[in-house]
Amino acid sequence: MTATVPLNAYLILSAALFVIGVAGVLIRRNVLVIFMAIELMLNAVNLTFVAFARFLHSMDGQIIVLFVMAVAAAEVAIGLAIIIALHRNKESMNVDEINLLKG
Amino acid sequence: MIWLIPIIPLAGSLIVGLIGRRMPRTLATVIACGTPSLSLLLSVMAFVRLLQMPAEGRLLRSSIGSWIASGDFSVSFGFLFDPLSAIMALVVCGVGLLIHIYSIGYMAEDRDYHRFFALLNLFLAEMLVLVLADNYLLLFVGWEGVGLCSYLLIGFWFERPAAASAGTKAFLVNRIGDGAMVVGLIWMILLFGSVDFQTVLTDAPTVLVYGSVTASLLTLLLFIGATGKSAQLPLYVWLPDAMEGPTPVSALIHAATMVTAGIYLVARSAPLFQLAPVSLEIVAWVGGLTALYAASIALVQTDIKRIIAYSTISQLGYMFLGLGVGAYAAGIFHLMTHAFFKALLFLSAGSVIHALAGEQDIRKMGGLRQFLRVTAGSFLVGALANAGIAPFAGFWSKDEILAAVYASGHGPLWVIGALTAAGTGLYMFRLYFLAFEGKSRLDAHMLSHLHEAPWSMRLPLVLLALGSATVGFVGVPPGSGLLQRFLGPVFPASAHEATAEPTSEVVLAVAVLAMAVGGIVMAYRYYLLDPQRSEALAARYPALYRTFFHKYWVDELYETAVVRPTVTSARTLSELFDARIVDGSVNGIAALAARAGSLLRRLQTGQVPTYILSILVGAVVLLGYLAFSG
Amino acid sequence: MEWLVFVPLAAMALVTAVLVIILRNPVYCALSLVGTFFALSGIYLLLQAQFVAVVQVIVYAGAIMVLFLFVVMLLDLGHELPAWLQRDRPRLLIGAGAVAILLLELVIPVGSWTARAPHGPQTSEVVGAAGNTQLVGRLLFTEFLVPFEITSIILLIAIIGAMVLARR
Amino acid sequence: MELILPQIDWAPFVPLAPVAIGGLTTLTAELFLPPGRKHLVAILSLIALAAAILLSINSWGPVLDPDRRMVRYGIHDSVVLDRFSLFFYLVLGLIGVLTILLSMGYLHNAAPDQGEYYSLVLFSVLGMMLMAAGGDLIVIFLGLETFSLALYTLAGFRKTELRSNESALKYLLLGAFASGFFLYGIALIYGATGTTILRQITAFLADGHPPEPLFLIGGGLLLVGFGFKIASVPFHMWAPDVYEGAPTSVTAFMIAGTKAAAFAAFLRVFLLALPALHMRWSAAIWVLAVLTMTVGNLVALVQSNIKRMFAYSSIAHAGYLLVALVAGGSSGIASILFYLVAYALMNLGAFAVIIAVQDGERERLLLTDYAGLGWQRPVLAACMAVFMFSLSGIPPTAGFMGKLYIFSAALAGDYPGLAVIGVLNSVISVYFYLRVIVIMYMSEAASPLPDRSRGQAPAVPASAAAVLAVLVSVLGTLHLGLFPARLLDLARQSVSVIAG
Amino acid sequence: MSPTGGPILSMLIIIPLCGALVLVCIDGAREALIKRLALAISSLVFLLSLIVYAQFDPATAGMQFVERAPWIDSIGSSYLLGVDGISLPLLLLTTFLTPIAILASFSGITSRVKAYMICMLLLQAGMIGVFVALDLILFYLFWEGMLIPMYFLIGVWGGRRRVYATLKFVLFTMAGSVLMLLAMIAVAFLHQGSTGRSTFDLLELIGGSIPYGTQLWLFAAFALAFAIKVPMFPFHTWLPDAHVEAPTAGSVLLAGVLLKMGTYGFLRFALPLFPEAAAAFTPLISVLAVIGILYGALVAMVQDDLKRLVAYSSVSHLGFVMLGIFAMNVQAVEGSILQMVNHGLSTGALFLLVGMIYERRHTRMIEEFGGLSRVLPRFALCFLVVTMSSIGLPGLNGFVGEFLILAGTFRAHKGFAILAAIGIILAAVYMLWMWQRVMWGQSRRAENLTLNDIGRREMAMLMPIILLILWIGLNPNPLLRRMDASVAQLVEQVAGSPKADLPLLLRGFALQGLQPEFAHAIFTPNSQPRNPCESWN
Repeated sequence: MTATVPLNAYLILSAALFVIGVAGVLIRRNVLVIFMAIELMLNAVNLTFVAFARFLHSMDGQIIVLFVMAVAAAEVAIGLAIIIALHRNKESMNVDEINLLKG
Repeated sequence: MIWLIPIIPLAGSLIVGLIGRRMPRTLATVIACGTPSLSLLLSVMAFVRLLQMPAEGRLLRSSIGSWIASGDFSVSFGFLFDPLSAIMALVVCGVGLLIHIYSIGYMAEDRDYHRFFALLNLFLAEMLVLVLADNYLLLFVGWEGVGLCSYLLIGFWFERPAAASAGTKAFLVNRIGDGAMVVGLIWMILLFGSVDFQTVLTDAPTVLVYGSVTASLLTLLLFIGATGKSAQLPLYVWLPDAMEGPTPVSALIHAATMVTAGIYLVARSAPLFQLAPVSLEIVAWVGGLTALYAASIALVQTDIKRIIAYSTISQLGYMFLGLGVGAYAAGIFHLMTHAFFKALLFLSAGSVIHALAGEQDIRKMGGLRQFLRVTAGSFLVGALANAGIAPFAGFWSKDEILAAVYASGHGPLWVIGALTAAGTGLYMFRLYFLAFEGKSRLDAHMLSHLHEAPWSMRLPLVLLALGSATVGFVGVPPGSGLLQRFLGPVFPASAHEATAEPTSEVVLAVAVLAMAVGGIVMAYRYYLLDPQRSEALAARYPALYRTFFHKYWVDELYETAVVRPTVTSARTLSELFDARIVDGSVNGIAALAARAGSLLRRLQTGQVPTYILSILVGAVVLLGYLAFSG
Repeated sequence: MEWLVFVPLAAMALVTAVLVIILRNPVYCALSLVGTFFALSGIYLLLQAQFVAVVQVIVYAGAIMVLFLFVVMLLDLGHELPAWLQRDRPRLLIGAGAVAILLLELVIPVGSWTARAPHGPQTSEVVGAAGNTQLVGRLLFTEFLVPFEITSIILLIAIIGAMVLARR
Repeated sequence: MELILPQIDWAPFVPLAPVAIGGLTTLTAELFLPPGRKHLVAILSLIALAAAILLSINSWGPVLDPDRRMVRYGIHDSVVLDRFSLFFYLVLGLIGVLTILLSMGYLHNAAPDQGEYYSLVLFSVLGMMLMAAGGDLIVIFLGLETFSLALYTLAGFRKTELRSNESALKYLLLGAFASGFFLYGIALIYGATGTTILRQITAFLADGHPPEPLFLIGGGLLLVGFGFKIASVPFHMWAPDVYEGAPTSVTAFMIAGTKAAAFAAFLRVFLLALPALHMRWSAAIWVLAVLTMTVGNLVALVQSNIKRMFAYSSIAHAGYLLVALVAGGSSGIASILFYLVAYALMNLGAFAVIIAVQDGERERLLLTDYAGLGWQRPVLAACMAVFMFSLSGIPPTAGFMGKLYIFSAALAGDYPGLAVIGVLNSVISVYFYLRVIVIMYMSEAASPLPDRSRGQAPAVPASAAAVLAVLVSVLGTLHLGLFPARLLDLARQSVSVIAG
Repeated sequence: MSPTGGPILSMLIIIPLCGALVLVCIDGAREALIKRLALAISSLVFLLSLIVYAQFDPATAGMQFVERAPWIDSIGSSYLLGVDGISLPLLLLTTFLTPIAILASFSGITSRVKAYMICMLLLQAGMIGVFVALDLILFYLFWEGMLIPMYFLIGVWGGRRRVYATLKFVLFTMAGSVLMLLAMIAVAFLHQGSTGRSTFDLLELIGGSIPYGTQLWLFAAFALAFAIKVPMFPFHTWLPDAHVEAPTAGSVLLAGVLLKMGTYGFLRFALPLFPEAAAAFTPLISVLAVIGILYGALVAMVQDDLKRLVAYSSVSHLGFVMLGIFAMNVQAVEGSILQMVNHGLSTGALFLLVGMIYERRHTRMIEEFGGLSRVLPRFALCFLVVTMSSIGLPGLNGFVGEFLILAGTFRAHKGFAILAAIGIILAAVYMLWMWQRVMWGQSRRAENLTLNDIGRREMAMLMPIILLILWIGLNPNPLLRRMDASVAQLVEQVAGSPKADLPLLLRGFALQGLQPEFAHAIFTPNSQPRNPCESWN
């Protein structure tokens, strides 16, 4: 066992987190939880960036993470606003009940 | 100048047809009858000029110009006046003129008087184009043109369903023959590069090998055309029905002129036929069989015009018989005499019908002679001529044909011809006796209506009767009469005419004459002396009688074998194949697309998880391919 | 040594992540997510990304999650059925298959990947000398100036959007 | 510690600046304008876009030196200035102008006149421009997020309408999900190459590094992201729902703008950064193209809502564009550029008609609402007909020329099968486009609107701005249909500088 | 440049376009003015086309009145117009029939007159364009563009099932022509590959050496487009629907001109561009043509709608034309071109006549009529002439064309000519049967007895056609002479290619399909690594 954790470990972890996020988006009905799952995906990506940054000796990855966080925050802000607007018109948070538009 | 001969009646037709209604009726009549007179005059003048020429080079030509020129093929509006055309033109114009005059009286009451004369003129024009054309294609113009006129004239009283369908039938049956003829013509172009009589007929011996299949097929195609127009087996069926037209039309078109076009065609193409012995044989047999066949049907018909119509078919059969054995001049001779006496018969019949307010059934007539003396007299002349009783016209020409048949060694055909002669005597005089002699069977209405025809009708009758009685003498003595000598140069030298010894010829003639007289006597006995005996005869041979009476069921046969299958298959094609399969597959493809669209649409559930799944599956597949496909 | 830190953190991240997607109460989900964030923050530290680790806690765990909880509470959302009861089976099966394959597709390449010799300029020494935060700041305002500015616009849009959509 | 600001080449930012400034200005101006004069905000944003267009045109010459391939890079390659970006600036500027014109008519009736609307439009145009010009995957991602976030908001702009809410929510959920993939792709590529800058990635690959699974997966994830944005099957399902629910003017903008921006970035990435992947990608995209065309057209056949029909139609058009992408070659790429212009004109034009013919508050959203329109609004309906003919690719319209180029590129690239599938698809599409005309001209009007052909004047006057948008589009559509050469030359020039 | 020194062909296209523009500006309520103006404009175009006819040099085989201007340089397409002996008759037919069709609409069209007339003028421009365009792309532009006004004519002013008919018409046509477009592009590429010049100039493309296997595919694409337009069996089902539903003028132009575009396309494009493939396809197409002749005639026979009957008769007639074209000798081809004109005249007139009784009785069902000859004598006369022309009565125009076709076909293939001759017989069958049921017999409805005979305006429409029918029948040479040189040149270009029989053709296709690289190109993406940047560096 080497002293340092190899990059692959971080990458596998982040891949697993990403897939968990994807699975969450897929199986959950509650819009908010779906949002959380998406955040999970973005966090997984962040982990990848940081891990690469560490092993490539490049700070770029870390900077990018900051942008991603900003974007994530923005998405959440707008997303929650939409949910609130929606909630005023329809008291449901289940995505499969939001199906006025189809066909 | 020659080209004027057909053009003048054409002009007359246009004038009468388009503006005739707006001019006084007399003027229209004068124009309508004046144009055939002019044509006749011109023909006579041309004929005279022809006679002034040396016998071997009797030929007048005139050309208006090129008609169709395409690539290496060209054909002109050219007319030709040689002895053969001369005879035809004279017959057409002469008989035509008489019938025009006759029609003035016959059609006087008809509201479509102008239309009738316009069509009659048009017919004359087309017929003259047919006989004067110097090439096959122009001949074909006249050929189909007379067909059109015939169609329109048969259907002249188009409001009668029978007339309408008879017209259509005539055109269509003719068209079948014409189709074959067109094929013949295009083949001719391929072979000769031309359709000019001169080129084709001159080059024929070099281009076609004697007895070759090509020669046979080519001539047969032409002959099929001729059988259509000249009402021979198996395309004769239209002619009896054509009697739905006004009687002058029957006289002019369906007896004297148009139906002889086929004879003319074959005679004109004699150099071609001469190269195709098989075709000649077929022509002879078709002619002979038709003659007998039609005569047998004529024996039992009751419609006055139909009897004459079958007689026409039978006589045309004689002509073909003559042509088929190479006796071209004899065929034309019979054509000429036939034109006279058959026109006469028809016009007389017309006169009868006119007098009886349209009645045509001979069983309802009888004893007419006492009321219609001129008519009866002229009919009798015509009947005698038709039956081939010497010295009337029909005797000479028929005799010459049968002599040639015998001379060419066609024994069976001669027998057929002789039998037909007997039949002719029988049916002609059956008709005569039933209609004009014996007791009157007229009803009161007819009797009150009964009157002799006006002068315009009587005059042609008398003239034609004279002609029928005398015109035969142009062919006397047989084989070397005026007519034969005049026509001789037109036909190939190899034509073996009248090679039999004079003595045997006389014997044959007497034999045939005896047969004809026998027929007449039989008619006298069965129909005048003791009408019951005819019925007894019919009862004795019911199958034969029914066969004759129903015209061998040929119409029915065509109906079941040709017409109905065609219509049924057309309906099947239209309703099943076209609508279901061809159109159905088109609509099917469209429906398939719409169906696919609807199915795909159902995937669009409106639910986010579905969409996510779609993206996910897409991504998985895509990644799988991109990263792991090697 | 690092393993001792990494393994628990990784385990925690995974467990909390799974909890996020299987817990039925959204509030618990959110709290689990906070756990994930913290675990990741720890891993960032392990990866010598101190600034990111701090921002992770402040922005994510602090701001975003509070927002989430706020909305959850505000809208008073009920529970939902467990995943395996709520959907039609085929879709679930396909989804499960797809997720599994996706996992393989991601894990195999990243797991088997052998890093090349690092060639970036920011070696541990450089970073150590300059300090992580300073370096981030410097890059942010030089090389990443444009993205940075764009980010500001993104946040502005988010503000406008949230305002437009959420106000009555 | 000293902050050393780099030497900055400002030129690449010049055309972007007016849009960004315009976005901020309209936002501010909205606060200060009295309620009656809010339309000035729209004018202001038009000015900003016009300025951007003018500056782009101005840059076209200087940037391009015929002798050298002139490309200028913004800070750290973040923004690239070349004719490719300029072409897209012009296209996006046009889209922006038309969008604002038709929005003026729409918002007047449909939604409270809100200044934020225009600034959001401007910001999203900015994001699209950044996407087109981005030389760095991160900039491209941020550009994508910029316009996406603005569009999420715009889609939900009629917030009292459940459909609008639903549209925004679906767009956001699915968009964020796809962004996750896209971002993960960037991360993997970053890991594999050590950089996110396109030029460096190219250099890295050209150095003899074979593409590894990590890189391939990264590329694939990018493809998923792009596929989502251009609404390619099977990543397309958001589009119909979002397009239907969003306010009509926004739908128009999304249909035209998103596609252009996404394709701009797609092309740049596809052509510049990843030539090594080309072979495999084109096989994948071949399949995507066929699926996209076919599914789009088939489902559009059975639609009854006009916006939804356009949504599927836009999916199908993405398929055609992908055909050209597969075909590649300078003519293929140029044909994409040309087609995007034609596409923008005909779609925006059609939507402008939809807005111009709305009947007071009532929008005509069902196809049946258009019955008899041809005689009630002859000019607008005729323009609609032109757009329909153009969309179905019947000459003499821009749509025809666009298809001509695309399919000739496909043939040039040796993809006859793709070309055949493409043209057959366009035949399918004829049906539903012509159905609009059928309904307009060949069925009887149900509504009591006056019939112009019988000499009656229309009841509700159409918005002048929307009509202007219609006219601009229709003239453009016909002009490009008859005289396409100029634009095609521009497209070719733009493409010729992209390599390097 | 044309001998007149002016761009007369462009004028022919532009005048109706400008006319349409003028009409747009006129108040739709002034219908009388609009009608007259449209008639005047289209008549003006006809007069101009007479100048083309008069100044046409029959001795020149090549294109005359050529106009060339740059258009889309980047793909090598240019604005290129010209006429030769093949297109001249059709051009004249178009300009001749349009005013008549417009005149025919004066009474039949009562609503939306302005839009209608605009469509008519646009249609005229499009049709003329098709016959004079010599650049493939330009041709395609007119070819498809012309669909638009026709689409409206059928769809707006048509009968009960007009929408179905018009969509079917457009979709069918499009389905064929898009593949042709691809083939056109392919031709240009192949030419570019061998000469380095990118062009869509037809005259330059002819004579290029396209490999045999490729020719087969390209020819098939062209042939499909044209065969649908002709329409050849089995692509004909759009025609009856379109004809039945179209307004009278629409049917007139559809039958009179539009169908000719297909046959013209074969002559102008498909044959000279792909002579070897054309030779290989000859048996197949001839067989289809013969089937079309017989099939169209048989199906026409049992139709009970007059327009449908005439429509199917077109299938039959056009079969003749196709047969003649593929006989590939001077007579047959000239006959075909002449027959195109003839069919345009006679079928156009038939539709006019059917339209006239439709206007009077509002039905086209044969069973509704009967005995019309009595009530409508003038009508009957005109109808008769046209009917006879249609069934090819010698002395009228139809005969000349049919005869030349048959003569030429017989040269090439005896069997087909004989079968086609059966078609002549059948033509008489369905036409005369129809005539018998409609014009003869007793009227089956009392309404028929009070109909008005055709008036002066209707005579004005029919007389020119009837005169031409007679004139061409008696003197076809002026037209034939003008075709001679061009047709001879065409035949020379095309003939001499070895003819293949049907199995050989199929085998040719199969081999093509089985060749790995070919199958690959058709069914799978290109596997060769292809650097997209290569062409730019």
